[in-house]
Amino acid sequence: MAMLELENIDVHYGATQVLWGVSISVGAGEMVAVMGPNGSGKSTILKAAMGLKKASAGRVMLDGEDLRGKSATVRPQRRMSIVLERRRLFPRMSVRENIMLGAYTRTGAEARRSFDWVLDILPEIKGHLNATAGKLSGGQQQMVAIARGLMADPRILLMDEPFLGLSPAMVKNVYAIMQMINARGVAILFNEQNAKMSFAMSHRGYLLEGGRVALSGSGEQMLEHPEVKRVYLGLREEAS
Amino acid sequence: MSTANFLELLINGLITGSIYALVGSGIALVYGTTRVLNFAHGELLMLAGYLILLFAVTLGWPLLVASVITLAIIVVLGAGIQRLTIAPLLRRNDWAFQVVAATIGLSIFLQSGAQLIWGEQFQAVPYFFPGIVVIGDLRMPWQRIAICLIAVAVMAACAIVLYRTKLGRIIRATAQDAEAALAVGIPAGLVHTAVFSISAALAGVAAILLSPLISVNPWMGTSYLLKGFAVVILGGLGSFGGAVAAGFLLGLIESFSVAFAPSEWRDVIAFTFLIAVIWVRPNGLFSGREA
Amino acid sequence: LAQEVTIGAIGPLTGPAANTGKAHKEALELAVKEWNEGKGDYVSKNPPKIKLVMEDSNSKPEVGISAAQRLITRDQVKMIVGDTLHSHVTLALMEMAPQYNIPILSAEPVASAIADKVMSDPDKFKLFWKGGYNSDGYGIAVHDFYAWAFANGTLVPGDKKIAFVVEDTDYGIANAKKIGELFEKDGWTVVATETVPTVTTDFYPQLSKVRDADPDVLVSVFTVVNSGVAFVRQLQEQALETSHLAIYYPTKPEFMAQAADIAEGMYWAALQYAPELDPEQKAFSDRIEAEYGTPANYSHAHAFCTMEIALRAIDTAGTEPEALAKEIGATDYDCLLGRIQFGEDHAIKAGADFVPVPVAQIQEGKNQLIWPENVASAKPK
Amino acid sequence: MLEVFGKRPFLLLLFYAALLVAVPFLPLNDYVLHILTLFLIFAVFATGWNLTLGILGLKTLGHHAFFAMGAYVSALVAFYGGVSPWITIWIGALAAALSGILIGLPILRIRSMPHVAIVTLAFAEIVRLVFSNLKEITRGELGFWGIPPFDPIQLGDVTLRFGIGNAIGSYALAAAFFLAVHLALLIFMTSRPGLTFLAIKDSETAAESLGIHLVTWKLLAFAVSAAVVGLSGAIYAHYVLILTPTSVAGPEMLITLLAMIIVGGVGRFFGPIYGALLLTVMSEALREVGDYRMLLYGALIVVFVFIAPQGIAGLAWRRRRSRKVAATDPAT
Amino acid sequence: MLADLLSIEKVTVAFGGIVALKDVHLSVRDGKTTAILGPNGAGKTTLFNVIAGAVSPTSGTVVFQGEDVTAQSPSKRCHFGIARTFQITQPFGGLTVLENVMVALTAKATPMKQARAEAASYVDFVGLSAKADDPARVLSTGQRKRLELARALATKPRLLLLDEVTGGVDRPSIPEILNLIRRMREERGITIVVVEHNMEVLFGLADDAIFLNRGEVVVTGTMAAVAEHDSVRRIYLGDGDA
Ligand SMILES: Nc1ncnc2c1ncn2[C@@H]1O[C@H](COP(=O)(O)OP(=O)(O)OP(=O)(O)O)[C@@H](O)[C@H]1O
Ligand SMILES: Nc1ncnc2c1ncn2[C@@H]1O[C@H](COP(=O)(O)OP(=O)(O)OP(=O)(O)O)[C@@H](O)[C@H]1O
Ligand SMILES: [Mg+2]
Ligand SMILES: [Mg+2]
Repeated sequence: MAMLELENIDVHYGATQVLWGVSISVGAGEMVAVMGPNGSGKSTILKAAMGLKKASAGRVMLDGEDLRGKSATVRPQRRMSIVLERRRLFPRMSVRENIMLGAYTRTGAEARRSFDWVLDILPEIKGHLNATAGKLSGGQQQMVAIARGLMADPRILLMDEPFLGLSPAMVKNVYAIMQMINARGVAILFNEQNAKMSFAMSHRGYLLEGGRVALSGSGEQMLEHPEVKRVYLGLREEAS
Repeated sequence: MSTANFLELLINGLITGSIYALVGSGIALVYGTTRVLNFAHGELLMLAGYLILLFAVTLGWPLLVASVITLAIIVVLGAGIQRLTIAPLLRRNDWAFQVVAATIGLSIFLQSGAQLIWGEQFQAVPYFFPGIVVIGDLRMPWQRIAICLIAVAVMAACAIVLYRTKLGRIIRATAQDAEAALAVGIPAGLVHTAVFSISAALAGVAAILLSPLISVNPWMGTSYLLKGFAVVILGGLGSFGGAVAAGFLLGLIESFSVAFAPSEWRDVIAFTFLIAVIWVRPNGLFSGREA
Repeated sequence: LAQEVTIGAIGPLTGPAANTGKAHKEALELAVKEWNEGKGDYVSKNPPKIKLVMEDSNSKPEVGISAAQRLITRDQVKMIVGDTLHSHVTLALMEMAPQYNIPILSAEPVASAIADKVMSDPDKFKLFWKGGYNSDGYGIAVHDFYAWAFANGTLVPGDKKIAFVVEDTDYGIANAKKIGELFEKDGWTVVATETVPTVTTDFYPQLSKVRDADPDVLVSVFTVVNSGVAFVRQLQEQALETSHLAIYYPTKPEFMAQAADIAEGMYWAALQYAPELDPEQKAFSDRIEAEYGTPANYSHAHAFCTMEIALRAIDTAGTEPEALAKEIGATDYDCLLGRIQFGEDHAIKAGADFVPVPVAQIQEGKNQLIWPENVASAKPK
Repeated sequence: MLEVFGKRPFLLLLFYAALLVAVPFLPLNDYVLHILTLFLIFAVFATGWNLTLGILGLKTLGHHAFFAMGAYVSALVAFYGGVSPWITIWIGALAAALSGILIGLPILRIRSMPHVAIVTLAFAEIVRLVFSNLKEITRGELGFWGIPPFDPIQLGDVTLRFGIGNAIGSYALAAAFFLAVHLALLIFMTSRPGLTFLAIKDSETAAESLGIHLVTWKLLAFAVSAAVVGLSGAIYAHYVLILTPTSVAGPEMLITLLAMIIVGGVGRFFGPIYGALLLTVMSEALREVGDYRMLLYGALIVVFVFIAPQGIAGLAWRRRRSRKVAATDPAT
Repeated sequence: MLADLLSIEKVTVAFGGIVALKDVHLSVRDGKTTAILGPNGAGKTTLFNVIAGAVSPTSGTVVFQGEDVTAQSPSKRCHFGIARTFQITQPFGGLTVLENVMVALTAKATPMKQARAEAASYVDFVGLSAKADDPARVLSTGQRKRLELARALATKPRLLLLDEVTGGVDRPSIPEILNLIRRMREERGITIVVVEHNMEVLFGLADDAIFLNRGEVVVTGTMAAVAEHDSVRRIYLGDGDA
C-alpha cells in the first residue's frame, strides 16, 4: 500500500478548475517527481496533498487513512512536511526561530538534535541564524525553507521547486541531501523543472499537462519516453 | 506652577496613560500577531464595563470574584467574536481591509445594541478602593493609583508570556505566515483566537479599572479606541512595548496640555502630536521589538 | 365637532439624548390625550380634536429638517413643536417656518442665539416662537444670587476670582460667558474657563488647573448627569476651597440618587421642577407615572407646557398659520413652571414674575430652595 | 479595469442620466425629492472617497474631514465674504484638496494600511474639533446657520430656486453635479490615471520600477478625491443651510459613508452610487425604528463584508463572470 | 573602445551589520549582455536594487549614460531607461495580465489605445496570451516570471536587469524566451544584465560576466573566461573535489 495517495482529485480556485481527476501515489521510501509546464498544476498537487488546498472531489489518503475533512495540522503530526513554493518563511522572525518552528510537533531534545544535524548538512545557514528571515537573499531563504522542512524529521517530505534560486553548487548540495534522506527511508514528492535531473534521481515520475496526468512511469521510463525526450530534454541544443 | 501641581499633572498623566497603554497594547498585540486592526476593541471594553457593573454593583458580588468572572466572560466573548467575524475573513485575499470594515460594523452594532439593551444613561460604579492618599498638597484617591499599578502589572505579565515562552514564539510565528505555520503543524486558527482573547482580557482589565471613574455607557469604548490606535502608531505598529511606552507618553502630553491650553484643545493637541510624529518618524517613536 | 388637527413634533428620540426626547414624547402625548378626552384647559367651547405625530431629530439639524419636510408634506401638519430639546436643531428648523408657511414652536432650547436670529429679521420669523427662556436667564439668576449672598454675608467674595468648568455645548458656553460678563462688571476676574466634551467624567486635569487658579466661585454646567456626578465627586476628593454652583444637572433625579452625600452644601440652578415642594407639579408627576410608570421630570413638565400653549392657540385661532402664530405670541398662561408670556424676541420671559429661575442648595441630602427669598424653603448654609 | 468599471461604463452613466432627468416628471412630493437630493450629494461623496479607498487602495478613514472642509469653507466664505455659492463651492473643494495634500504627504510615504487608516481618522477628529472650537467663527456645535443658498437662475420664464424647501431646483442642481462629477471622473479614471492607481494598489515596488512616481500619483489621487468630497460637502452646505461639526465630521458620517461604499462595492466605480441610494432611502424608511438604524448599519456592513465583499456592484459582476467562466473553462 | 552604458563605482551597501556589497566596481558595455554570477547571498539582487534605485548605496556612485543617477528614484531611473524584473515576483494582482503590461507603457505616456495593442504583442511574446484577460493574481510561479519579463520589456529600456528570469519557467519554454531576449537585444540595442543560475541559459546569452562572492567582485571578464575561472568553478559551480 502506498504511503500517500491522491485519488482522482479535482481542485478549483473559485470557479476555475485546475486539477482534473489527478491520481498520484508515493510509496514508503520512494522518491517521486512531478513535471509539467507552467500552470499545469504541480504546486496545486502538493498543496492538496498537504491539505493546504481542499480537493473538491476525490480523496487524499495517508497510510491508508482518509484525510478528507481533517485539519492540515494532522499531517505534521504524522511526520509529513512541506517546503513551500515561493519560500513562505516567517519573514520577520529570525532564521533560528524559523527553523525551530519546523519541529513544532516534536519535543525540545529531538528538535535540538535535528537542528544540529540540519546545520551540518546546510552549513551556509550557520552564519545567518540571527538574521531576519525576510531579509535574506532569495537563495538563502530557499535553504532556510528546506531546513525547516527537514526539522520535522519527516517520513514523507513534499518539496515545491526545491532548487529554485539556488546556485549550481547549492543545487548539487540539496540534490545530495535529498538522496541521502531518501536513502534513509524518507519518501519525497517534489516538483522541479529540470527533467533530466529530477527523473534521474527519482524512482517514479509524473508528467502533468493542463491539470491532468499525461504520463507516468518509473524514472528511467520517463527519461526514455520520446515525448519527454523531445520536449523536456532538448534544451541544450537549442540554447547554445 | 507649584511643585504639587506639577506632580499632580504628572500622576494624572501616568494614570490616563496607563489606560491608554492597556488599550493600545491590546490593539498592538492583535495587530502585531495577526495583522488585524480591530476597531471593535473599544466595544470589548464597553461590554466588560457592563459585566462588571452587573456583577459588582447590581448583584453585589465581591470585587475579586466579579472581576475574575468578568474577565472570563470577556475572554470567551472575545474568542467568539474572533471565531465568528474575523477568522472566516482571514482566509481571503484582500482580508486586511475587510477585517477593518467588519470590525467597524461590529463596533457600531455592539454600541447601538448596548444602547438598546441598557439605555443611553451613564451608570455609575462605586470606587473599588476607597480612601485618598494625601501627601502635602497632593491628594490622590487610591482608586486612581490602583489603576496605574494594576495596569503596569498586567502588561508586564503579558510581555513575559509574549517574549519568554513557547506560546509567545508560536504566537509570533503565526503572525508572520499563517499558512506556513499551519504547514509546520501550528494550529494557526487557534493561535489567532487565543491572541484575540488575551487582547480582550486587556480591554477587560482596562474596563474594570476605569468603570468607577468614567461610568459605564454604550460609548465608553470609542474615545479610548481612537487613543489606543494613536498609541499603537506612536509606539511603532504592532510593537507591544512601544504601545505601552507611547500610552504613557500620550497620557502625559494630554495632562500637561490641559495645564497650558484650554481643555477643548486637548484632543487636537494629542492628535496633532501623532501626525507630527508621523511626519518625522513614520515608524513610531520607539522602534521596539516587532512581534 | 371640529375637524381633527394634526400637530407635528420633532425631538431626539434616538441617540445620546434619547432619554430626554422620550420624556418629551410622553408629556406631549399626555397633553394631547387629556385634551382629546375632554380634560384639557380649553379656551373655546368646541375644541378641535388633535392628532400628534412625533419624528426623530437624532440630535442633528439635517435630520430634523428631513423630519420637518416629512411632517409637512406627508402628514400635512398644521404646526410643529420642535426641536423639543436642542438649540442647534431649532436654529435649522426655524428656517422652515417662512419657507413652508407653518408655525413652529420650540420647547426646551434656551440658546439666546435663537432669539437673536428672530430679532435679526422679525418679519421672516414671525411664525416662529421659542417655548423656552433665553440662556441669559441663568446668568442673571446666578449673578443676582451671589450678589445677594455677598450682600447679606452668607458668602464672602474673597479675591473676586471666578472659574468655570462647562460642557462643550452652546448651553455650557453661553452660560459661562453671560455669568462671566456680569461678574466682570462687578470687578471680578475670570481665572479659568475649561470646556470639556459632553460626556467627560475625568476632571482631574481641569481641577488641577482650577485649583492652581484658586477661584472664589466655581460654576459648572453639564447636561449629562454623570459628568456632573463625577465632577462633584472629584471636586470633593480634591478638597477645593471654593463656593461651587452647578447648573442644570442637579435637576435630574439620578443626580440626587448618586451624589446627595458628596454634594452637601452645593448651590445649583435652577430648581424649577420640584414636585416634593409644589403640589401642582406633584399632581402632574402622578399623571405621568400613572400613564408611563415613571414619575415626571423637568423635561416632561416643559414639554407639557409647550403643548398646552400650542393647543390653546389652535383652540382660539384655528389653523390659519399667521393667526395661529399670532395667538401663540399672545399667550398669557399659568402653566406648571410659571406664568408664560412671550417677549419681543419671541422667547418666553424668565424672572420672578414669569418663569422663575430659583437657586437651590443641597442640605442634609435634600434640595432646598434658597433664592429668591420669596420662594425660599430654607436659609442658605 | 473591467472589474472596476464594468463593460460599458459610459453607456451605463448615460442610462442613469436618463433616469435622473425623468424623475422630476414623476408625481413625487417634495419630501421624496429631498431624499433623492441627499442621495445624489452622498453618492458624489462616496464616489470621491472610493477613489482612494477602493481604487488606489489607500485605506483612508478620514474623508468626512474633507466633506466638512468643503462644507464649512464654502459656507464661511459665502456668509462672511458675501460671495455667491456658485463660486464658493469651488473654494471649498480647493480647500479640501489642499488639506488632502497636507495630510496626504506624511502618510503617503508609509506603505502601511493601519498608519493611513488611523492617521486620517485622527485628522478627521482634529478637523471636527477645530470647527467646533472656533466658536467665534463657526458658532461651534450650536451650528453655523445663515448660509446662503445658491443664487436662483432664470430658465426662460421659470426661476429655479435652490436650498432646502425648494425641492425641484435643489434636485436638479444635485443631479447636474452628480452627472458632471461622475462623467469627469469616468473619463479620468478609464485612462492612464486609473490604470496607474490600480497598479499602485497592487504593488508599489513594481509600479515604481516601471517609472511611476508614487508620491506624485498618490497625491494626485488624494487631491482629486478630497476635492470631489469637498465639493459634495459644499453643495450639501448650500442645500441644508446649517452645519454642525458633529453632523458633518462626526463618526456617524464616517459609518454611514463607509456603509454606503461597502454595501455598494469597494473599488467598483459605480458601487458607491448603489450603496448611497440604498442606504439613504433605507435610513429614511427606517425612521420609525430610529433606534435600530445604527444597529442595522453595523450589521449591514458586517453582512456585506461576509457574503458580498464586492458589494452590490460586485454581485452583479460576479454573476456575469461566473457564467462566462463556466462556458469557457473546460477548454483550457 | 565602446562607451560603458553603466558603470558602478566603489559601491558599498551595508544593511545594519551585514555588508551586502563591498567596494564593487562594474562596467557594462553598451549593447552587450553581462552576467552576474555568485553563490546565494553574494549580493546579486542587492546590486540590481542599487542599479534600479530600490536600495541606495551606503557609499559609491551609479553612473548611467554618463550621468550620475545615484540619487534618483526608481521611477526616474526607469524613465532614463533602466528596467528590471524581480526575483520574487511582483505582479499587479488585480489587473489583468494585459493591463499589467499596459501600466509599463502608459507610465511613459503612451496613449491608452496604442498601449493596449502594444501590450498585447508583449503578452503574446512571453506566451501568456491565453491568460491575457485573467487577473494576474491567479498566475503560477512560471507564469509570473513571464509576466515580469513582458512588463520590463514594455518599458522599452536601454538597460534591462533580469533577476533569475528563467527560474521556475518550464524548460520547453526557455528557448523561446531566450530568443525573445536576444531579439530585443539585437533589434533595439538593449543592454542586459542578468542574474541566472542556469548555466546553459547563460552561455546562450552572456558576453561578459562578473563573479561576486560575499559582496566582493572576485573575477571579471568574458563569460567564457569567468566560467572557467578556478574560484568560480570551486565556489559557484561546486565542481571538482568539493
Ligand atoms: N489562487 C488562484 N486563483 C485562481 N487560479 C489559480 C490560483 N492559483 C493558481 N491558479 C491557476 O491554477 C493553475 C495551476 O497553478 P499551479 O500553481 O499549481 O501551477 P504550477 O504547475 O505549479 O506552475 P508553475 O510551474 O508555474 O509553478 C494555473 O493556471 C494558475 O493560473
Ligand atoms: N534588506 C536587507 N536587510 C538586511 N540584509 C539584507 C537585505 N537585503 C539583502 N540582505 C543581505 O545581503 C546579502 C546579499 O543579498 P542578495 O539578495 O543581494 O543576494 P543574492 O546574490 O541575490 O543571492 P540569491 O542568489 O540567493 O538571490 C545577503 O546576505 C542578505 O541576507
Ligand atoms: Mg508552481
Ligand atoms: Mg537574489
